[in-house]
Amino acid sequence: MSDNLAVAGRETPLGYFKRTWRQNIIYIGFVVVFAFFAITLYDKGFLAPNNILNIARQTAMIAVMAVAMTLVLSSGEIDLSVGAVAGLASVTTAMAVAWGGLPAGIAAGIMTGVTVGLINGFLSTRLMIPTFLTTLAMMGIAKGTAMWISGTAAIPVLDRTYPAIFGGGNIGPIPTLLLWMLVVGVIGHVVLRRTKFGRQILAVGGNVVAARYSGINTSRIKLWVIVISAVTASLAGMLYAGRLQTGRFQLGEGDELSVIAAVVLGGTSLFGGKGTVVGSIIGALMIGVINNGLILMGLEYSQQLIARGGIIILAVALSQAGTRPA
Amino acid sequence: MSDNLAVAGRETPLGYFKRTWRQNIIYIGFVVVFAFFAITLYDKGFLAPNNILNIARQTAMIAVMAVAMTLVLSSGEIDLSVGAVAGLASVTTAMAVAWGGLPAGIAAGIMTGVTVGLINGFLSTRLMIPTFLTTLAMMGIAKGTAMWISGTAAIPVLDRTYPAIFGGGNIGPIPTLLLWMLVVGVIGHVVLRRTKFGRQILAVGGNVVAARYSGINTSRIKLWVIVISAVTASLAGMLYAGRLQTGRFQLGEGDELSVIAAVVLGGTSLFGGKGTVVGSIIGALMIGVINNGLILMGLEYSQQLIARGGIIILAVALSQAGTRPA
Amino acid sequence: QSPDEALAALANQTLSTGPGGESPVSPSEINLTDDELAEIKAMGATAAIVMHYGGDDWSQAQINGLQTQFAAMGIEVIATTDAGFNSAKQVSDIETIMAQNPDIIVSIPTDPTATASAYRQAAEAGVKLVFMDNVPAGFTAGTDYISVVSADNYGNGVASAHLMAKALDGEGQIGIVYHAADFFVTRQRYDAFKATIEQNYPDIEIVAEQGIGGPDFTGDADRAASAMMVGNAGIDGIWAVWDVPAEGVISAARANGRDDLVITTIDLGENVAIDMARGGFVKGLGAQRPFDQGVTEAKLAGFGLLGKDAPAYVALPALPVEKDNLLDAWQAVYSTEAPATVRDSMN
Amino acid sequence: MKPIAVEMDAISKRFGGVHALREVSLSVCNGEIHALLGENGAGKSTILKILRGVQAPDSGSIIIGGEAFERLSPQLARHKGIGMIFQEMSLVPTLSVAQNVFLASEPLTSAGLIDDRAMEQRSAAIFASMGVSVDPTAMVADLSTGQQQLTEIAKALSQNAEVLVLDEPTSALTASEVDILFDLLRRLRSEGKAIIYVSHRMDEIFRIADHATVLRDGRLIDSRPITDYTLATLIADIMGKETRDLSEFATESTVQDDIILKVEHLASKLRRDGDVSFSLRRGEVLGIAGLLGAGRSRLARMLFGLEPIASGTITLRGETISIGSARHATELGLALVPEDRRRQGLVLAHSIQDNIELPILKRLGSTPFVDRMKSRSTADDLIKRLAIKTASREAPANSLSGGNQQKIVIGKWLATDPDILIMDEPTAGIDIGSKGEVLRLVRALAAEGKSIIFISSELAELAAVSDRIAVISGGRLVETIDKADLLTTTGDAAELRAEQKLQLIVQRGGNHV
Ligand SMILES: Nc1ncnc2c1ncn2[C@@H]1O[C@H](COP(=O)(O)OP(=O)(O)OP(=O)(O)O)[C@@H](O)[C@H]1O
Ligand SMILES: Nc1ncnc2c1ncn2[C@@H]1O[C@H](COP(=O)(O)OP(=O)(O)OP(=O)(O)O)[C@@H](O)[C@H]1O
Ligand SMILES: [Mg+2]
Ligand SMILES: [Mg+2]
Repeated sequence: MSDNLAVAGRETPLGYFKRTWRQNIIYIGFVVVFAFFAITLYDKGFLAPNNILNIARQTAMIAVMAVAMTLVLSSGEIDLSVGAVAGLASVTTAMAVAWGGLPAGIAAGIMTGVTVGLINGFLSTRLMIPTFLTTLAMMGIAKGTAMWISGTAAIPVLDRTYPAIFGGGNIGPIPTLLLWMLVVGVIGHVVLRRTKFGRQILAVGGNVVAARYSGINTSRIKLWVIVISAVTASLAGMLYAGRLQTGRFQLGEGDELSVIAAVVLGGTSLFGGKGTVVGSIIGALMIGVINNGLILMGLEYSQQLIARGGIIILAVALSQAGTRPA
Repeated sequence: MSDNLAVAGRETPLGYFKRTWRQNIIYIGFVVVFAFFAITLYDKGFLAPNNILNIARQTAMIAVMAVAMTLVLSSGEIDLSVGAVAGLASVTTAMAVAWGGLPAGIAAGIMTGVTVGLINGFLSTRLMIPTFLTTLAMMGIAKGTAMWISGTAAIPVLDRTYPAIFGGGNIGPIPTLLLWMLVVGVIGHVVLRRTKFGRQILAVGGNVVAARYSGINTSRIKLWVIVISAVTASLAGMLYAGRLQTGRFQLGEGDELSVIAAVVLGGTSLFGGKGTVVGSIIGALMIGVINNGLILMGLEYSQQLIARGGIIILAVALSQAGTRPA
Repeated sequence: QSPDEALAALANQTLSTGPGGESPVSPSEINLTDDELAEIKAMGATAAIVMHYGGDDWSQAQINGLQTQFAAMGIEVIATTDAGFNSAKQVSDIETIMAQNPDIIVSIPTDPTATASAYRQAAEAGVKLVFMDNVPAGFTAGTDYISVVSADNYGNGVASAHLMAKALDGEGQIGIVYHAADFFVTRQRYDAFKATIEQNYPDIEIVAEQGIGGPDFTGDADRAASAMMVGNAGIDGIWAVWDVPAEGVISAARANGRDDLVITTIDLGENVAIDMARGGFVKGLGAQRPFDQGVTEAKLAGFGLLGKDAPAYVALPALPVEKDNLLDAWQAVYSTEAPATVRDSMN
Repeated sequence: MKPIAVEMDAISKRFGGVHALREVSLSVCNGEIHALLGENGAGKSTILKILRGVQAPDSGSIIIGGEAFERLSPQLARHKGIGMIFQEMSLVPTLSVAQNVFLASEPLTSAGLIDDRAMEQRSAAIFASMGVSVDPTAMVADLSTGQQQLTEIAKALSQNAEVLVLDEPTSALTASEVDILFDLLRRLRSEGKAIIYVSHRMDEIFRIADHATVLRDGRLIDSRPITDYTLATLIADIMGKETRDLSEFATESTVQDDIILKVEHLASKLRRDGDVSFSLRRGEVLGIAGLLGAGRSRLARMLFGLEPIASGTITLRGETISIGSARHATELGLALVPEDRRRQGLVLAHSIQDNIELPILKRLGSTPFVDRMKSRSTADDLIKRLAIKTASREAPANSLSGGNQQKIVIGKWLATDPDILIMDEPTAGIDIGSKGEVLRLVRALAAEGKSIIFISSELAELAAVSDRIAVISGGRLVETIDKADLLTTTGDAAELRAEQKLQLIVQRGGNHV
């Protein structure tokens, strides 16, 4: 949101660093925060393998949604419905598993995402309603629907395989949630960095007119991105359902802010045209590490809130010290 | 978020309408929604003067914050901390009233806003941290602080004058809350439309580089806008405290989304450069009318959520039918 | 006194007292005669249900009980609202509902002080108020409102403490996941649990306490419980303030491979019931009787309509639930048979 | 007769109440460079955008390869071999140069992924073949306007189009880049490609074009081989009247004695090897010449407080000062017409009046309120004075043609009534008639005792308007030439010779190096 007059030409390494600090900030910040907790909490089990895996597990859903949100923000749009859609998908999946077993559950979860995504996309790209409004409206609709079809009750997932695949189990010592996060992250990274589709997303977000002039079908790109976001949110909902062996409308509630925060923290611009999937995942992990560390510190909930805000600001500000753009 | 190729020249009324539908959409939408409820709920007291005043009362805080948020979004920034700051201010005010009476309460409320605003502003304009991150962090800090200093308890306001001024009382038949909303709205409208400061806000949001090249001190403008937003949020918190005769950290929780929704619904761009205070207030009232009407209809909460989302989309889409930008 | 004896004693007594120190009356004493019922039906009265939070089985059962009984009394429910723990929203909800001039409002205040003036307006407009669990500040029974029906949250807190002690054989380390907001109902449970453990079980040590703020209470509880297990390797049990956070604790225990962890909580949700039926982590919980509570509230509203003298404070005793009495308890709580998911999990 | 590559038949297009095109026909042959001419707002860009498929005509048809279309889409046009360099550069600022060059036609690896390495190499090769140096890995947002224009050219060339449309490709280029571009265009012509070329620089038209089509007010005026035209008849066709050409501005010097601005050994923090010293007198027009990237715009930015200064002093009215911000600079009586009108000059979505109002807010009343009456009359004055073609001052800036946008940028700074006016490529995209107007204005300001720093890549106008010309090379001021030294004889021939002399000096980076 601030205007960087970046410097160009044949630049010095320092110059390069100065120009790209916003992309690197998250890595520095992450290391600083992690080191801080590793030192202050070394006797409280922060570095215990199990705790590290806990952080990964707790962060997985946010990270998965953050991957898709990176594409959404890169394309200059926003999706506020991800949290509610995750909740809805957890309910539809759980209900479908109860009704028709694993395949039905998976199909129901994915279909939820596709449906929501197409509605969001249609409203935004055909009726030209800003995604902020469509997805905000969808947030209410998805939450209401989830409450309605579940009667606001939790829908238990009794199937044994489902949780093993989605979020519950381990493969060897590695939680499946971690694998999901990695798989989605790698796919997202490759799509954004190395495919034509990803390049077009960045072009649409960077300058929609130029993209159209270059022969890019801008509304199709936006439609796809919106659908991908909804489907990914549904996947997150399915992971919630697997992890908690329950579908419930509240799962994922409020996640949209955490997800967007992770993405922005990772260096993606809210204004489009610039995005990094790896940064987003690190952003999500950083929030996870902070949440975990503050609880281990034994802070009260109110103090955690204050400290979390302070640490995020500090991490960003520190990584940036002395690199103020001219 | 969509690219309007605006049209110019000596235009026909239809052409003008087409070009400006996004500005007018909210008025049409508001009338449609209001008429819909007036007809379907005419026997349920929707049009009763008291109900109309209730809507105004319930909307006042959102509307007040929406006025400042219009300036914030117009300048190309965002403020996610308004809801939490309102909660914090309600607590500080209530505590100060208990300690030193009315003047202390007012001073504490205002000072809360000024402090928060300066911190947000400093971080954003000096350290160049995007306002999305600073104000998100501040949201946690403000909420945590409010919980902490109040011990998460409600702080009763026993003073008699305070609620009469802030939000509780009536002047003649008119609730003071309505007056506050009108006063803040008129000031906001005049500032944005008629003053040099307002022009500079829009220029900074429209093209920050061009604004700087035009000799505008862009970071000072942004700083001011951010401070104004925090102070207005504090005012909203003071109104909450007056209306409920209580300060509590939860007051205003989640309001940031309602406020931004009202502003965007009103036709202000999330990307800066375009804003209308009147639209934002109508946007807030529209949300208030929808909430009120759906409860009167006797819908369940889940159905209310779905219907609200649907109505917002319908209102925007209808007002726009046949006016697709070329 | 062993945990079992303490629990047995609990079954017939109510530990909470009314807002004015009133001693509790049993719901079995709240009855309407056929004549009275007919009289109420003839009134064509309307009612509104104003909830603090609608996101759990407890609220739904409560609403169910209310709707069932109101239907039997020929009273139309014209509005149901959910404030999401936000008192400002609840005040708005009450104001909005007043536009329809309901005869009855049944409600649970999110915050006794903040909502008082809105309830006061309703009372002054002649609306018959019946409260669940808690009463707005400065309200007196009989004049301002009809009655308050409590689920004996304190009693349930005590029950869950005894159940915890029973499952741990009276010794061990435990953690507490509480609601990080000054909310009457959850605060009572927390106070009761903690006091009971501290007074009765010197060998049980509370090694960790963590508040959660929501709105994702499951996720918050998951993170809090995970950290407790990491920070206190020897932890034996965790108490959660209601069933939704308890699900997060279950998930954390599962993820951390702590199959031996004991969880007790309050409220008989379907998921915790399944876990209990499977012999999982949840060894016991204190159940409220939300359906009966709703029915009782509706009846008391009828008292109000008739101008009949109502007791100021009605309380339903706590219901300690373990695997043994799970199916019966379900019947008692929800007035229906336990769902197949729970029944099938018993084996 | 060469084969017809593309034909546009009776194209009409309206924007609201504005008739941008009325039944205009255009036919372009293979192996031909076809100049499309007309004053600002004549409709050139509009018809070309229709050809490129990014705008739809209201009526008329487009015939490519014997196939008639009512309208094209960008994809279809591209498929049909139409490539275009847009006047308002259509680059994505957040992508690198190479990524922009190959946008939507990226080379892929065998795995189907984008091959960024190949893209960079091929872009580097294209730039090398053009004989210019642009870093393919640099972000477009970080490029100077000239470099952006080169990128845009490379992008169009990379597409290997059959019909290549160039809408004012040289407005930010200096003579040497123009030469390179022309060599390229001649080569393409010999390969049988059809080229449509738009420019307001008349000398370019006569050097390169085979055929000329002239539009005026959205109507087709004439279309003939270039050999049928003389400069005078062509200008008459374009303007609808006879106009005086540039040499006329070589008026009497109005330079006064007192030095208003003195700059010594100025170097930018972003480029520390710079060294600029000069002094500017009241009533003087100081021209600045240099190659692309020589640091002319950088000098302008330093003087206007937009770029930090590493070393050197600025003395204004005898006082040594440091200029901290553009705001400070305006307070000191400076004004800068920046080179990039879309990025630095205008809030595109805002109205003409709002844009003009920005730098003069201070003067619009002494209260915090804007004196809209005064603002309106200022805007109307400028619209009239600069002949800005618009329906009203309420029209958003981005609805104007490129040249008219440029006039707003000039206008908004004229309104500040500065003592020192810095103009960075002020005539880019401005038609020949208005250009005369701008130059006349500059001389008139000088006559009023104002001082002007005039940066331009078009040496003819530099020679015409300046009292002295400073040549910048590699961030250093290498030479200052008196106009008198350039103009040894009078008349048309001398003008050309002065220009050539100047170009020689610019190319060599100074006389004495
Ligand atoms: N998007 C638009 N909205 C409204 N009017 C437009 C739009 N684009 C062009 N016009 C109008 O159409 C007319 C023709 O504009 P066009 O850009 O084709 O001119 P041009 O010949 O390219 O001029 P220049 O030499 O200044 O670039 C102008 O009056 C302009 O204001
Ligand atoms: N706003 C800016 N801030 C910082 N650096 C910039 C800016 N604009 C351009 N540059 C960089 O400064 C270098 C020098 O460009 P400058 O504009 O000073 O030279 P110039 O001679 O005016 O060239 P041109 O005629 O192409 O504009 C450019 O290569 C570019 O990388
Ligand atoms: Mg043009
Ligand atoms: Mg330049």
